[in-house]
Amino acid sequence: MMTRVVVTVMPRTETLDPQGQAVAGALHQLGFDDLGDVRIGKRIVLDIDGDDPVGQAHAMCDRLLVNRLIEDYEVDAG
Amino acid sequence: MMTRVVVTVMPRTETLDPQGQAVAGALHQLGFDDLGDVRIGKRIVLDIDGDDPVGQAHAMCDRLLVNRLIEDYEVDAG
Amino acid sequence: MTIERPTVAVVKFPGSLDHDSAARAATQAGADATLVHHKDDTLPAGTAAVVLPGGFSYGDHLRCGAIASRAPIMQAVIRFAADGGRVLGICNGFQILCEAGLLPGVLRPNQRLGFICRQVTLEVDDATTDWTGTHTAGTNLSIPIKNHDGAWFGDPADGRVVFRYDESNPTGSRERIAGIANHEGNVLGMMPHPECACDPLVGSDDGRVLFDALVGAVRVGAA
Amino acid sequence: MSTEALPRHRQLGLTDWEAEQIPGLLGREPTDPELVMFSLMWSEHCSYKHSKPLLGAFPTEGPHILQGPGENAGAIDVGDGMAVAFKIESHNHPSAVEPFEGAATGVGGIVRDIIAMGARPIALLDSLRFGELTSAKSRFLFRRAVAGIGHYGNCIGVPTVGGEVGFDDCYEDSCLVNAMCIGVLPHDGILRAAAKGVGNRLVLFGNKTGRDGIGGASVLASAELSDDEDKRPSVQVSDPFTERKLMDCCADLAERGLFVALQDLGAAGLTSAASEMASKGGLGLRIDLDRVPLRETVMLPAEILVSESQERMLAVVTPGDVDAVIAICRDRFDLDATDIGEVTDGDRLVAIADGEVVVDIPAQYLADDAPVYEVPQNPAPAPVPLDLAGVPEPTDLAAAWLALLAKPTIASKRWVYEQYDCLVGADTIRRPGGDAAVVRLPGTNRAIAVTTDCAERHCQLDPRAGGAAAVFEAARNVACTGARPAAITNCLNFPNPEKGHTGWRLAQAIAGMSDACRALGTPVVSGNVSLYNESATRIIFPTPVVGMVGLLEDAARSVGHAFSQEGDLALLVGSGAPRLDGSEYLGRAEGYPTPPDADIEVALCRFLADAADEGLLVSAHDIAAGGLAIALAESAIGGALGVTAETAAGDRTDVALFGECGGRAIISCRPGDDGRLRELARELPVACLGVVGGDTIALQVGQTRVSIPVAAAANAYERAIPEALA
Ligand SMILES: Nc1ncnc2c1ncn2[C@@H]1O[C@H](COP(=O)(O)OP(=O)(O)O)[C@@H](O)[C@H]1O
Ligand SMILES: [Mg+2]
Repeated sequence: MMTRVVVTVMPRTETLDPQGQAVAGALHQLGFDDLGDVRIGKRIVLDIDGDDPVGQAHAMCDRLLVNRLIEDYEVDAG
Repeated sequence: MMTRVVVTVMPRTETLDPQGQAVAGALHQLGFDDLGDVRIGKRIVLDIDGDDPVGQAHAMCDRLLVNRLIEDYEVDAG
Repeated sequence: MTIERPTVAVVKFPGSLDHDSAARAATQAGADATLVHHKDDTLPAGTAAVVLPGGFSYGDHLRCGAIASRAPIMQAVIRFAADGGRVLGICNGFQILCEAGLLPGVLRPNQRLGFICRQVTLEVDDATTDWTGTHTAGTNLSIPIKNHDGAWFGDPADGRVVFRYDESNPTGSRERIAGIANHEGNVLGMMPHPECACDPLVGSDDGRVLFDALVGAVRVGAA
Repeated sequence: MSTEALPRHRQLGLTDWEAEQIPGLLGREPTDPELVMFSLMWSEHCSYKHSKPLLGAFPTEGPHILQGPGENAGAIDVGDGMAVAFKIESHNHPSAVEPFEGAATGVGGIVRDIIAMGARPIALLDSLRFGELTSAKSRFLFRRAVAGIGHYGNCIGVPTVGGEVGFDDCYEDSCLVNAMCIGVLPHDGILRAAAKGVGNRLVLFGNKTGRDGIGGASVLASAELSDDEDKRPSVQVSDPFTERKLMDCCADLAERGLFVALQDLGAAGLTSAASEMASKGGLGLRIDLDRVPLRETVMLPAEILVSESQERMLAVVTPGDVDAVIAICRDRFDLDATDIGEVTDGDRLVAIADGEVVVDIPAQYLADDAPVYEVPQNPAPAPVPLDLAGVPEPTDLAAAWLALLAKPTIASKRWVYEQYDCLVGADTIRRPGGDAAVVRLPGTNRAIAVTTDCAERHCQLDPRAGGAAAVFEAARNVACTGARPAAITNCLNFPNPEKGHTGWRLAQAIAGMSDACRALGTPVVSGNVSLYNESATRIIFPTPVVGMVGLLEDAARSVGHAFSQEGDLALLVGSGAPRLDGSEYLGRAEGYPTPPDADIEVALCRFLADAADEGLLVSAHDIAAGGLAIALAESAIGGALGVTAETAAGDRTDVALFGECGGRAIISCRPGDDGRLRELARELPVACLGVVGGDTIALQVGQTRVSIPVAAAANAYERAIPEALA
């Protein structure tokens, strides 16, 4: 039976996040003055079968889902 | 002081998630046969000041962050 | 007697790219084209029609058109449209109009997930708006697309379908929709770029009809 | 290998000898920030220390040259007081590490060079090399690099109108990603980098400064790509949205005449920008590092000085204009802009961090006084003609023809260029798919024709002839559109110059390019060098990419490569002795390719432009990779029109069909116009090939008749790359 595994991928803290930067600017223009930093990443929800879904998810991150040069990630069994 | 609030935005339906489907296809090609559905959404991490950060985050979702026609969202105080 | 050149306002957002070409096309059609800054909150006095040009406003971040649709100038554009003023949104301008709620639906990433730049054949569908001049339904126009998020999604019954792609439906739009207007017909959004089809040297001049329509627009509020 | 073991200067990439020079120059030990600055400015990437002595051979002068090498880009006169600025640059090593961001930031970098000239970018081209598409790694690099180039060019609204892609196993470990940008500006609008006016202010504007590419591009591009993590830069993430704001902002400020000098921040960041502005102006600069807007909460002075954060520019402005400049950047364009220092008397580059002087050195030590090395000149053996006995003639020539059309290097690049916006600006008159692209100069009826070309196998076998062949092919491509070749830029992509025959090949290729440039009257106005493109197991061919610009007086007279009317005459203009040696058909760097004949090349270019002026050309297409058969097929596919042609047989049919050499083009014209064309051709041979029409491409070679249906040819040509990637 399928297990739901959630992978969150975020831009590394030291790398530029143009998307977060643009959204922060826009929210400030809309008058949200209490807003500080904004960072935007991905939430990837995987349904995985078999006995080691989390291990599988990590493998998927290494092979395809994450670019370790610019992104950090976490895996949680839903 | 700043509170971290996390907004997750997910596509409403499969048809609205071509990226998720493409990634699922790519992962199958890589031999991940135990994989079922894949959904890809956004994870927006907001640092918000003031006394009602969660309320603020909801307002930001209404004003800009989410398009209800195609997306659902959740707000969690980190 | 001097013929008056109606003012066509071309709105420039950060990341707008086709505003100069759109202004040139409008001028060629007999308009007095003025660029309007996104931070302004009013349109030039006597504006007869508005163009939201193509581009990558705000880098297409978050959702294409979303951030621009909340810019100060858009309140003025929304009022202008509500008064029946003619508004043309091209590509990113179309995306902005959808995000602003002036047009139904939303534009999603192309089915093939990638940018497509290609000359395409459009079919005029609903020929009863002013946008297609004397063209009759079924007329074919050759106009290029160049976009990454050009797949229209929504309920076609919420507007009037002015243009469809030919069978190839390059973006994967619902019902091959390439351009859709509101029920009133004064607001049109289209993914193809008519401003890049106003000169046979550049490939085609089938796009001129849309700028003629802008210039033909009656000045809003003028008796 | 852990770098902790190594002395600091070695970690930074300086040799012991180089490090020893520094105290001699300074009369004291360098501070750590100073040592870091030296290490980057004295890297190959920034100092050209292995190529500088050779580059002097290029012809750089001509009546129409407004700016030769030495500034951010070169510039030529295009009439009516208008100028065109252009340059090509490599981003090979960053693209090998992270192809999407590497290629994207490569485009960003070359665009800022054009902006820094005061020009408005109007066109981009990209020249790419990867390993064979049978390799998964190369498919990945190709896909992602093309996506990155498209992403950046499309978002900033500069049309990508041309380029080239080649595939060969020698690029498997060292892909090449070169980008060329062209901009327009008025003669009197040319900006220069030299700092002027003691007391003037330094304004840094654009993105904030972060830890991007620290010790990155420059160090990385200066030694063979090794896998040890510590050589890896923190990857620069591209931000085309900010670049576009920077473009608009610079155009606005230039129009208001608010720049005294302008310089982009590229490799070695602030260090390189500041030291070049200072040494060019023969003045000093004083920079207050505490004022530089940072993305990180804490950064060391050295990190701020060499950060390679993208989308930043440095301007010199008068004290009276500072507030206006900063206000325009912030209010109109939402860009950070900060007064970070001033132009000073003397020649020293001074940097201050929390009140302390952390750097104080004469700028020219960094910018101009890097050690220069003579690269060894070991001639490679002379090329040996191919023994055709070892190359069996194909039994089925039609099949061989279709197979060659489907070779990725020859096949249609539509999969690539349809991902690029080639139309933004609405002045693109000839789109990708033909020989050169034609772009109208905004607001005029004039146009430029632009192309990039290289002949890497030829350069491997016979570098001097190969270098010349690359320039002549570029000229033919430009002339086929009806334009007159005006000037070139170039990107010398080579392996390690300290090894084997590479240093000699580099010198030879430069000599050959120079020969051709002199013959054509097309000087070199700018360029870039990328060395060390090799791994332990693979060494790239010498790949001197030529970017050429040609001029068309009347945009309406431009010519395409496709047949377009039934009954037109197809003519073969020019002459040459085709060989299989080093050809695409042979598929190996083996043999002795036909050396180009300068007189014929020059006459051919003149003829094509003259004929276009008189409106006599329906189509023109140069014969390049794949020979006569491929060129004929490309003109037919382009127009979805067949042709029935005849040509004399050489000793072998496959040589006549697929053999390569310069000096030839296929043109088509209305029946009856051929007489006038022969007059215009003067001594240049003009042979009637046959008649355009029908739905097959039929070629009679002596006694042998070979033919393929246009539809089959188009299918092979168009499907090859998408299927290789599927
Ligand atoms: N990487 C690329 N980007 C954009 N256009 C390209 C690219 N590669 C090839 N093209 C286009 O495809 C056409 C054929 O390329 P190529 O075979 O190199 O032409 P030629 O042989 O005449 O130099 C040209 O119009 C060229 O601009
Ligand atoms: Mg060619």
